[in-house]
Amino acid sequence: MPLKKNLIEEGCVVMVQKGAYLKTCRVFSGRSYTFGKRGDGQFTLNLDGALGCPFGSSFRMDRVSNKMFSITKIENPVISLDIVTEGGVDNRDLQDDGRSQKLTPDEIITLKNKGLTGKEVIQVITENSSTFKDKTVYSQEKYVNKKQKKYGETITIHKPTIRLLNDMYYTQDPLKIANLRIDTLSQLLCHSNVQAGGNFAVFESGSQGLVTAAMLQRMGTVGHLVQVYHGAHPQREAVDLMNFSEEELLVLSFINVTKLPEATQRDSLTTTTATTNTNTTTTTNSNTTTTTTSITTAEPMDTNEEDETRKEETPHSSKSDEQKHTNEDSEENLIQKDNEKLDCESQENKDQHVNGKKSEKQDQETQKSGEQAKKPSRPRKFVRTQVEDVSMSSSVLEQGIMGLVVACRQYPNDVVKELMPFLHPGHSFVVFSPYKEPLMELYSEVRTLGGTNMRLSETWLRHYQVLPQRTHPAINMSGGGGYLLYGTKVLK
Amino acid sequence: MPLKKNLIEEGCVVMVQKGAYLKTCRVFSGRSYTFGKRGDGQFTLNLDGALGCPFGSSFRMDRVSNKMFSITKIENPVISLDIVTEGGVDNRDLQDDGRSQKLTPDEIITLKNKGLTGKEVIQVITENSSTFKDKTVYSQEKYVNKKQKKYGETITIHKPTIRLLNDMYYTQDPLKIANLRIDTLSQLLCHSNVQAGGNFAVFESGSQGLVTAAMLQRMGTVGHLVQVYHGAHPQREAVDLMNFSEEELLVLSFINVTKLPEATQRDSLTTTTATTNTNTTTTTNSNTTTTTTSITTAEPMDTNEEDETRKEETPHSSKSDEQKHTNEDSEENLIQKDNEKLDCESQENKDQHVNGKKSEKQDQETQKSGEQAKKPSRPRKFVRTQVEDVSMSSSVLEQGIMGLVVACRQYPNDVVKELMPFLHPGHSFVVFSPYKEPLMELYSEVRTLGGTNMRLSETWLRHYQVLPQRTHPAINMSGGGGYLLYGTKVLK
Amino acid sequence: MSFSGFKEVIEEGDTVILYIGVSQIYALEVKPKVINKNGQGVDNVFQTKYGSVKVMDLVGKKYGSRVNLSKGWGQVLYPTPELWTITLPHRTQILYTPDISMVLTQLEIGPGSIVCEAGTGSGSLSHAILRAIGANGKLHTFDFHKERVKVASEEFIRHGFGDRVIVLHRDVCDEGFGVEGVADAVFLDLPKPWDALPHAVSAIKTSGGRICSFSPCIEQVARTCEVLQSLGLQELLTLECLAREFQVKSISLPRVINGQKAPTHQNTHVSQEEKQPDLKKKKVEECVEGAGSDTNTKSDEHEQIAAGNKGQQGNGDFRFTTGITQLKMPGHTGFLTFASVPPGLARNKLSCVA
Amino acid sequence: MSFSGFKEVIEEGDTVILYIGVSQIYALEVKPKVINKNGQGVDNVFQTKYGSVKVMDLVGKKYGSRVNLSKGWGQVLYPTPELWTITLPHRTQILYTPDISMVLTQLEIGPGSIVCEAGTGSGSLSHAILRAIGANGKLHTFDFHKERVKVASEEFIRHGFGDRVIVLHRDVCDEGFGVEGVADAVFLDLPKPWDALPHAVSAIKTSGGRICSFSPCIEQVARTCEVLQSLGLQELLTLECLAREFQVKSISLPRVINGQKAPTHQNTHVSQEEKQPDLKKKKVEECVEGAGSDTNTKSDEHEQIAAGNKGQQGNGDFRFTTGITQLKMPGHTGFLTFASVPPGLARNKLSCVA
Repeated sequence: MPLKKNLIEEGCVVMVQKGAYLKTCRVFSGRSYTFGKRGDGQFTLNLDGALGCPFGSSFRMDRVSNKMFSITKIENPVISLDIVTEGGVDNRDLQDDGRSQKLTPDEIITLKNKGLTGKEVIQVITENSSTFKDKTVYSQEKYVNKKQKKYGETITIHKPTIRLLNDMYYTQDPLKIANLRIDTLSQLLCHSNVQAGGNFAVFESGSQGLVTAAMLQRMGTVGHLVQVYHGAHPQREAVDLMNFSEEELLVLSFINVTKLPEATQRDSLTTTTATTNTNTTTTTNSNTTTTTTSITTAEPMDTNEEDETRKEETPHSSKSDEQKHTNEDSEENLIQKDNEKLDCESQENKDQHVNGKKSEKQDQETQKSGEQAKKPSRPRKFVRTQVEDVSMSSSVLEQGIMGLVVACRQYPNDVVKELMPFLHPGHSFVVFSPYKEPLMELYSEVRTLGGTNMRLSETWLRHYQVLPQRTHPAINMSGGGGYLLYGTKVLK
Repeated sequence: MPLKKNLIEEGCVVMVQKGAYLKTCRVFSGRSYTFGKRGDGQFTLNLDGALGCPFGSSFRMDRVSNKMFSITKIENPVISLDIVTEGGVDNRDLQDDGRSQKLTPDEIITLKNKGLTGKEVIQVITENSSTFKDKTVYSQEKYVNKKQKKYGETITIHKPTIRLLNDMYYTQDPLKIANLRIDTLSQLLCHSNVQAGGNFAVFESGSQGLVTAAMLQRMGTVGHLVQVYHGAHPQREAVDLMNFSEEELLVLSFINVTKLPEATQRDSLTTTTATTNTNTTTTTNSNTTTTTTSITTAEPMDTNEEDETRKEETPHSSKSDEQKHTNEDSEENLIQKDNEKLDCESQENKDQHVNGKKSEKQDQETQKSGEQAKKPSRPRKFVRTQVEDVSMSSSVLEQGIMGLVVACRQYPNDVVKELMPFLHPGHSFVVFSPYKEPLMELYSEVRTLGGTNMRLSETWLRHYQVLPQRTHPAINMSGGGGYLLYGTKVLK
Repeated sequence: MSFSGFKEVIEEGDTVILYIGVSQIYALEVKPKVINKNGQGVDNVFQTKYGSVKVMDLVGKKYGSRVNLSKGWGQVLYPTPELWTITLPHRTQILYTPDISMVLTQLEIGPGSIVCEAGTGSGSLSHAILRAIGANGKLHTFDFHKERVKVASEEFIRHGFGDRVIVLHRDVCDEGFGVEGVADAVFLDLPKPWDALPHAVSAIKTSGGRICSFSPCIEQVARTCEVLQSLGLQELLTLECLAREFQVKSISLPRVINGQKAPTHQNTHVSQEEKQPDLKKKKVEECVEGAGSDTNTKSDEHEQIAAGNKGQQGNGDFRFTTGITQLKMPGHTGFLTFASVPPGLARNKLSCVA
Repeated sequence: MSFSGFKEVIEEGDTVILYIGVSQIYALEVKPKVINKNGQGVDNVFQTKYGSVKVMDLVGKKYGSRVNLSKGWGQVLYPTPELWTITLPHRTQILYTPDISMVLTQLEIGPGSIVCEAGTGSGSLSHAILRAIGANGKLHTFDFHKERVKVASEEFIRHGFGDRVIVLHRDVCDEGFGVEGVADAVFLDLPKPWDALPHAVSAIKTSGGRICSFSPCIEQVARTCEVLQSLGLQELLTLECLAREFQVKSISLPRVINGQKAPTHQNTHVSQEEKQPDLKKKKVEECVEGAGSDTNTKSDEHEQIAAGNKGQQGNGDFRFTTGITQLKMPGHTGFLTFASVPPGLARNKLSCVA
């Protein structure tokens, strides 16, 4: 059982929350980080005050200079709704002429810069609003909440979790994770039957590695998870944000979709009379990359491709690898760009931050020659060399997997067909797509590969505002969180 | 302004409601009507007690014989939830062994047949339930409501309205009206801009004439509504249930889709320079069935068809007409069969009821020769001969319509293309389909016919149980109420 | 005048709908002068993203025709309550068509109906009611906000509904509706509808009628239902309806494995992604050229999911037409509670409650 | 034993899932004898619509293989908490997978987690928690109903979860959870969750944790949220999730006007309609022959909309594949309210509230 790290430490990833704003950040002492969009809402924090504090703590922002704050732990944070006093009965006398606030925006900013706390600023603002006292309590609260978001000065630092990462991505832009909403992701995890102690495989693309990270979180330190990826790099952004220990990362291995081992059509071995009573629970850890059993997959690979595959499997030198990384216009690079935007920018050490990106790549290579990464405070990203990853992944897939997940924004059906043969009969598969149409097609196609008990579903997710006398469903909702097709594979 | 009939009269259609059960019925004195499914829930009513009472009145069922009841008006009906007393704290001690009710079903029926009122029966049942007093208030109420539905003895007689007819059909079987849910129907009506004083057209199939009835209800006695139908007969079942006056029925005329006049492509007259300042608000009531302007529709009819069309437009004798009615295996006939099931069966006068059906057909024919229908208490169904209907409809279509509605379970797109040329530019069209796919296709196709500002939508409809401390969304909901495509036609 | 009847050609005094795109729809009043911010009368020239239009130039044009703007074009649609709802000046939160349409059906409003409405608000529902009741119906509409009453009243007259509406400045909770036993239906959109309910029942015909209350919060609904029940009303029904719109899009999904495991294909895919910004730029240009087309700029971002659905496409791409849901849609407007006033309901009860 | 680990071949003592069709899925315990209604031990023979199966005959078969029934066949699936949820014997109302999955993610449960659950109910959620916490986690689950505790406890042991679960007969509202400062997460499904909330906070680790309460009624939610706030909990979130399933169907819509206005075509259409009853009959026969196929009898009626979508088809029919929604679907299960216990939350507060 891995020891859960409950304290904010140098080098770990944290999630900084201010109101509805949420962003990840890797903490190093002495650095400061800029959050929010340029303009009024932007602020820069030195997070040293958080080091050693437990995750989930709240902090007061103390102004150091113009937009620069240090933080101090708050012992008993309260959500201050107490500015709202007994309001007018209704808004019959309210004039919406846009001139109800006597303070100009500039004056408000000046107030802020004078060092008034957020709460004090809000108090001044409401006092200077000619209409505030005439608003209904309901409107008053809306007003205060709005202002609080703008001028409030409390942050909370969370441990990165799947819940919060999904929340962050979805709030930033649902398309960043292919519109994979929390409810859909949650169901995907359940229907895949992912758990500690089994072999699982996931193909993920276009969702920041969130699905892989979520599966890994459900597996702990026991079992094997193979991420099948396409393009130049694995999809692991969210994995890197989860502060997984090396022990946890050992569960995960990567393999390019072009390097998949040939699928033993396990089904054909036992089709008609499955009476072998041998308990094969513990399958052997064979490292063979080519299997000897007959191939009966729907799409047999031709020999040319096999050769190419083998060629690519040979270890490549660090140098050529790096060249590949930097020259290729891969999707991965695009996502890294996204990620740079995502990670808050280090104000003072911007170059260093970029260097950090590079050094991560170097990490991967130096590990190959057995060296330790240069920055011990930043954990190793890759616990295996690429060759080891491929070998491990092949071995796991050949043993057979107990759950298959495909989540991508491309056409998922070919991938499903490619991976289904590795799935043990009797076990579950789940496919996510932002569109219903490919899954409808897959619904009938997968049946020929042994798919049964299949369901195609979408979910409705509704948030509620629960407040005394003001309870109602949230005013806005997501129009759709993607579609799932799930089922079980059986022997034909 | 038509006088609203507020009293239940001989020969009018009423809606009998008992709990959630709702059914239409044409009231004649001295007759009795059987409601409900065969078995326990079935009951026979003599409705004489309702004659002269206002619509919306509630009645007590007084047992005359075994399952036969007369009815007496109740002055102050109350929904009795008062059997529920302070329940057990929770259901921790509840044993679900199916043996908690000491009375056997037979004993309960005997009680009922002994003449106990529904409320008394429920009281006895709850007293004999070993678990009732241990149930939570919530469970107790559910229990009482369930029993009340079964043994309650109050009915309410409503005036047929679109709301209640939709409710009745949808409760019986949503597919009876192509899954056209009340919210979808309501939006269809709004987006069609149907109102008194305009010309409108509707193509309806597979929804019992409910769309036509609803549009007619919104038009009152001013304007023209053309129902374009396919098959042997107009779709008018719901129209006949609405107790429309003859004045109201005059607004409606029918035309077979095969007899449509040639569409003047109005748009072509004014395409480039629409500067004619002549106010043409009052268009002439021309009765010409062939137009002289150039035809530029997407699908011009070839001459053979035209000939055929004209041939069919010649008045046919009553006899050949009837033959057609009875011999054709038309969809209409199937719907009539449905309808026979729908209308409650007259117990004593079953044959007469069937004769009634026939005489309705005769009505249509006798009207042609100017005779009055034989039963003055049953209003005339058709206020025009078929020939007059076609002529009237053609005239209206040629004047142009201010709103077009297509609601069918078949492929709607061809119909839309056929009818779009009759729609005045600047005005609205609405298409309903139980499926999204044809509407997605139509979305792009209609643009070539001048469609703009188009929206494809579905609606979510959620019912709530609102009870003290027990408020929540209804446990069951409809999975979908069909799709609407609506937009505006413009000059190209 | 155009709301209350039908005509083919635009005249001075009409309110018309200018359609440029799904998210650019405007209601214009066809009159020569408008008052600007400084209170001066100036020529009525309407500015759009695609240039301006002199509104009086519309006179004499047919409804449904194309209108040239300085940098594009639009279309003039006939005004309907639905188009008005999405273009009207908001003086309050308003009801939208899914709720409005349900209210009309559930309240069984038709030609000749007499309806009471409180409050008038921005007149979104009022317009739909005024269309439905026809020339012989009557709408009594009330608002406790004086200015809103004045503006709404003038608006109704301009829209040709003057004959069928009475707009009053009145707090119906305190003062009632001022009419008794005349209404077929009453609609309430009030913070405390329960205070107005006894008056609403009084306003309803003795032969019965329908009542609706719209409330955003569930606590209001709970209290409303309790009062409705205590007043002896029947057929209580609370519901909520939400429209979900779909954008119709042709999608082309790239394949990861193209029958053969060809890594070169992946590059094709990536280059498509990079083309997206260009595509968007081009799209905007298209808008300028053909403003009136249904270029749905609202959620172009959604296409990004498709990983380059309109760019250079792989040969084996999976292509389909789909209805894309909005990323963000209205999640709640309010709860609609309906009830029937049965015929002959004893109204002496009311005084004790009120 | 099969729930808690993986194996390929069925052994005695396993619980397996027999799949015959989408609405015919059963959990079978692989044991030689069962107790019948009269308390006698009889051979474990399972009856289905398509005939019976001797359950012990499954021993030695591979998971995922086909099983012959006397009048058809089925398939044996590996047991998962999700399949268990749709097959388990209901002793109470249960939580379903959309809610369960949300609870797991929001409570951030993973291997090694320590979780408290009240009440155990039918064990639907418990199974999913037990899978998620792994061999090193611990679930403390409580129910105030003595019999349910006994049955659930035996069930967990049979399913191989004995080591990771403690099932107790206890009213947590009165007596608390009996553990303090140990839990990562607490789940409450109680009529009056507010009474248990102070105890729930006490059960959570001092370094913080997550709490969830499931309630069907909004009044319960409102009160729960008030108490959560008064206890100093953070990140309050109330939500609801509903799964909407689609049946994938090929639809063929007849045309009314087939390019030409041919009335003969209408007859074709009508005859299709008449064929429906035959089709249905045929369908049932197919079921008997191939019971294991996904013949989805649940909503065959829906096809009627298509006006004969599988019968004799007109040449010009519009054909497409669609996902048909259920006519009736679950409209509400309950509201899920989540909150975080921040690290170091002062727990002396609790005594005043409790």
